[in-house]
Amino acid sequence: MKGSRFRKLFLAGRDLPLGRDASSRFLVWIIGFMVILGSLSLASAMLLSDVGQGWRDELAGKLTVQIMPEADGEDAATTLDLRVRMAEQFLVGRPGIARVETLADSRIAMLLEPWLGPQSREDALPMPKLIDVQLEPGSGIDIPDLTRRLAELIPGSAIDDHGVWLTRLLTLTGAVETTALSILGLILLAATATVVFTTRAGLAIHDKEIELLHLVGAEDHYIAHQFQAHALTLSFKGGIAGSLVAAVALTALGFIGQGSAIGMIPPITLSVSQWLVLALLPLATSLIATLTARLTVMRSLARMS
Amino acid sequence: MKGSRFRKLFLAGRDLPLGRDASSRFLVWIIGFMVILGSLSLASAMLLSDVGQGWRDELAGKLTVQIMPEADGEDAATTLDLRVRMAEQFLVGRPGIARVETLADSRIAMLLEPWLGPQSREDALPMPKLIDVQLEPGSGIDIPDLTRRLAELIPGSAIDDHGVWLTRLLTLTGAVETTALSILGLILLAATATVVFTTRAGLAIHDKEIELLHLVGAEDHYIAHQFQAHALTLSFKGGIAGSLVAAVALTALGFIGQGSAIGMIPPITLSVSQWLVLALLPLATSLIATLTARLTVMRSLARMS
Amino acid sequence: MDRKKDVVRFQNVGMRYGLGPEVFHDMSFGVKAGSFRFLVGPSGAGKSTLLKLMYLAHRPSRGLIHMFGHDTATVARKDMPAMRRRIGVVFQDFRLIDHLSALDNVALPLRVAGANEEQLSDHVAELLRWVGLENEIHSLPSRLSGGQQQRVAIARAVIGRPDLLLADEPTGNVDNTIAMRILYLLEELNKIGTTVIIATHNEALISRFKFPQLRIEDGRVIDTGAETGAPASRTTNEAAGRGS
Amino acid sequence: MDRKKDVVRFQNVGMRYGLGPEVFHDMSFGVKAGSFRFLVGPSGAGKSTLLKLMYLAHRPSRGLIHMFGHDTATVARKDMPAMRRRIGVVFQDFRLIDHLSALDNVALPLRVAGANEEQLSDHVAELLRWVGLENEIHSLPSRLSGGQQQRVAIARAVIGRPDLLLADEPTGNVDNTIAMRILYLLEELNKIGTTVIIATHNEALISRFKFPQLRIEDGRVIDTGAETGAPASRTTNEAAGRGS
Ligand SMILES: Nc1ncnc2c1ncn2[C@@H]1O[C@H](COP(=O)(O)OP(=O)(O)OP(=O)(O)O)[C@@H](O)[C@H]1O
Ligand SMILES: Nc1ncnc2c1ncn2[C@@H]1O[C@H](COP(=O)(O)OP(=O)(O)OP(=O)(O)O)[C@@H](O)[C@H]1O
Ligand SMILES: [Mg+2]
Ligand SMILES: [Mg+2]
Repeated sequence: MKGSRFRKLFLAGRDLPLGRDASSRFLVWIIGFMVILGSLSLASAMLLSDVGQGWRDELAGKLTVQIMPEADGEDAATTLDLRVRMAEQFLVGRPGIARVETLADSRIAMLLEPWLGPQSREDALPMPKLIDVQLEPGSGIDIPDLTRRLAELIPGSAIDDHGVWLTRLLTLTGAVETTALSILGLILLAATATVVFTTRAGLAIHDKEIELLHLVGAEDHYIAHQFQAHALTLSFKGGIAGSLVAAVALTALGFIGQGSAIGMIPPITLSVSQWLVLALLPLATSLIATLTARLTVMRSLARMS
Repeated sequence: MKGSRFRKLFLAGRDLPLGRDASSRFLVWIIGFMVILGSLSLASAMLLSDVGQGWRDELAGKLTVQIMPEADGEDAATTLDLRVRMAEQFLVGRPGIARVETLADSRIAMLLEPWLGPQSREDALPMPKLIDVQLEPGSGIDIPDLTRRLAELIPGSAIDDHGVWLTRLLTLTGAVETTALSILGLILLAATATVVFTTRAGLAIHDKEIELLHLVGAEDHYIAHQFQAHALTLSFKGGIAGSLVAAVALTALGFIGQGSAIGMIPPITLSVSQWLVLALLPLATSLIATLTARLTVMRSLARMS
Repeated sequence: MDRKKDVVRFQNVGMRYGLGPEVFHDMSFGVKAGSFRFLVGPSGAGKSTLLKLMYLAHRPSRGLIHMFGHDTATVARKDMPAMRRRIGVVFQDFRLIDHLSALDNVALPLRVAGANEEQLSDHVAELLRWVGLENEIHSLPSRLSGGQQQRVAIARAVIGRPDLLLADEPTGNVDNTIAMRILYLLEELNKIGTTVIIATHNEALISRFKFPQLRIEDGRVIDTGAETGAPASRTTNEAAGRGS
Repeated sequence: MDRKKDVVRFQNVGMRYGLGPEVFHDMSFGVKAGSFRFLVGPSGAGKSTLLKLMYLAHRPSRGLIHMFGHDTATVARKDMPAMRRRIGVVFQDFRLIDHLSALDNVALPLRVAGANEEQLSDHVAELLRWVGLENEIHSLPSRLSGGQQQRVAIARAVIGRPDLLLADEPTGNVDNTIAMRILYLLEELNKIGTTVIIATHNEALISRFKFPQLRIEDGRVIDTGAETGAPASRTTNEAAGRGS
């Protein structure tokens, strides 16, 4: 008997025609839309964080030593080579430096292509030499000091740690990332407000039925349960739909990103754990919706006397 | 009589208690929220476009010629100065070049500070010389060629047109800009859908009153007018509120941006015309809402027979 | 309007809801302009359904209905409102608009027709006094007793001086004194030209006012006023009443 | 339940809606368990209001109301549902739930009380047959005639065999034959222990079933059954009826 009662409470209970309210379909749509926006925001934040991390990894553990050719003439190349060897000797084995590698001329020509154009390759123009220096992680090496010492030893040398551009980029990605996360927060807030309002709308639309249920002896939780189950169903539907659309969009963007020449920006692909975080979004939304609906109804009913 | 009738139609007409539906307050909120998001998206897009344009302006019309010190010794400085003068002579008056200016050493030290640290200023370390070259707008100058010729003439010289980094940045800002505009489009779509659904909800909630109005001889436009006026009022309220919140947020961001050390990113300030574009958003939203409501009601009523 | 014409004319009308059984079939009768009829029959016989067909809320499943001489099947959608404004209806369940005061509810048919706001409210208030609601002019329906609501519904039906008045059980919630008063009001209206049809179970009323009856029996209608040529006034109606 | 006890007891009860005038004042009376009363009075006298106080939809402006021996002012909110389940109500405006079938509407009080679903539907269907709705068991209220809806409302009120049955104009939309039948049903219910109070305007009914009356006059109530010690059966009621 008791068991049957609970079955009744949690399975049946469709005395209020909530499903027929136009606001029902609406809630599905709006939750879906919010989950799409939220997923995209969250994915953007995660991707930008990756991009920033990628650039930081790519550049922060690395220095480029540039050695300029000194003069025209027959022995220019020899002098340059000599100075490169001196620089290598100076760098190799220094505390904090993991690996030192002089780039082949062809590689250098390739790197300089954006500045000098393809013709420079076959040209008489003496090219600078570039030495890639891999730092030990967390070495905390004093780059200005290193630069000074190297320049004293080998005139015409310079060190580029890409600091300014990296700062610029990281500031930018950081700002966009923060914005994306704020938008996500705003969206969750708006979703909660939406559920509060549609629940209140439901209470208002069905005020007569609710009064009747009270008059025939229904308890508050009997009524609240119907709203709560309804909010759960709708927000779950909307959330899943929104998530799927977002997933499709992200996957498509990933493909487009790979195909196009955006090269400079790392591929728009999410890791498994990032996909899992995204999958949590509709679940969290449903949970919030259900709890919000229950709280809203119980509070409103208590106020009705 | 006819005049009075029209007054009735467009001023009075509150037979349907639309204002009491919970969905009313809800529509205000949701439209407000959408206009906030939309304004932020639009502002982001416009600001990013400015940022990109700023960087392009700042860098695209400009070259930096770098001349490395050649050797240690007493006359190093003299040689360097000589080479700088040679470079100036080479550059000045060339077609496409508007202005050539050798930077003062103090300025160079400042620019190099991020790489070399503050100590370098007083140091014995010979610093490279930097020549700022202002190009004539749209000169279409052949930079790789210029670089090669200059390097032939003056060994140890290099030209930096910031191309790679600029491309990287512009690709990024462009992508974020496109995203922001897509979000704006999505939001306008969602706003339309919201109005369709709340209008349908209103029609469903008040089906009995609407049937009654028909039975006492009301015409469709008498009914449609009430929904339409209602949608206009609500969306206008929501739109204005959302716009104000967005404006406050943007102004605040502008102040924070100026105060903080984000220096590299141009100040977050909108021009008058950009503010006007933002001000159009709530108006456009209200217009869309009103038309959508009217269309939805007229279509639904026609289907009712 | 041609007074000789039938205001309502049914020809072989059949009616069913959806796929349900026929509520009635092959119903043929006419109601002349200026007549007064009681519509009687047991609960569920189809009295409300018959009235719904007359006030154009439903279309018949088959047969022809002429209202004011127009075939309802061929009236364009845009001409419906004008035709409906010639018909006043007291619904069995009142159908008052909850958030409008008694006054605004009664004024609705005038507003919808674009009436002059200034003249309107005096007129409405006077009618409400007539049905004994002088103290409830600004009350919302939810603040009114059942009988008071029913009187508001009646006032709304007659305010526009309709050519045809249809009333569905208009005295179910009032005591006999008020019921009589309402009937006298409708009789007045009938005298100045309105055709009146009242569906009712109230036997006290039927026996006091001996108007001819439209009687629904087994899905057919019998008009006890038909043989005498549809008399409009009570004196002749009494003869018709005896005739039935 | 103690049969000697008053099911309903009003002591100096006054009632006004909001800031409006008092509908009634200083009302004092009791209704013994097992009695049957007609509640009469002109339209707007306060019959529905009195019933609302009894079914706990309103609180009195002043005075004490005891239901089943409990002071309603001190009943905790959480104990209200249990008390309401002991009361069956036929509302003047029916209050059926539009999207539930006749069967589900009638079953509602049982469902809300957590009744066993298997036993429920047979029981409900049987009762619907009793009120003549065997063909409308699965119809929605909107598909029912006025009289049919009223009978569904009555069935819903009695399905839970309440200790107290309150009916507000339960025969306003049915013909006399059905009205009699409903009254016999309520009389049966009364015989097996339910206290019944019926607000009505139907004079035919009142004169046929000579139950004692609670009569509202000028905001006070007169109990024509009080002097004889509230007889519950019709035979003694007839004496009371003569007494009034
Ligand atoms: N909307 C509807 N859909 C389906 N069936 C309906 C609908 N309205 C009425 N009916 C059925 O049609 C029949 C006639 O109903 P109607 O309301 O016309 O009866 P009535 O004569 O007015 O009865 P009452 O005196 O009880 O008001 C009934 O059997 C009812 O169940
Ligand atoms: N919710 C309310 N708010 C304000 N006044 C009300 C409310 N309900 C009823 N009244 C007023 O209280 C008085 C009594 O109403 P009530 O419904 O009790 O009368 P009644 O005896 O049931 O009449 P009827 O026979 O017409 O149903 C009426 O004057 C009515 O206007
Ligand atoms: Mg009917
Ligand atoms: Mg009443």
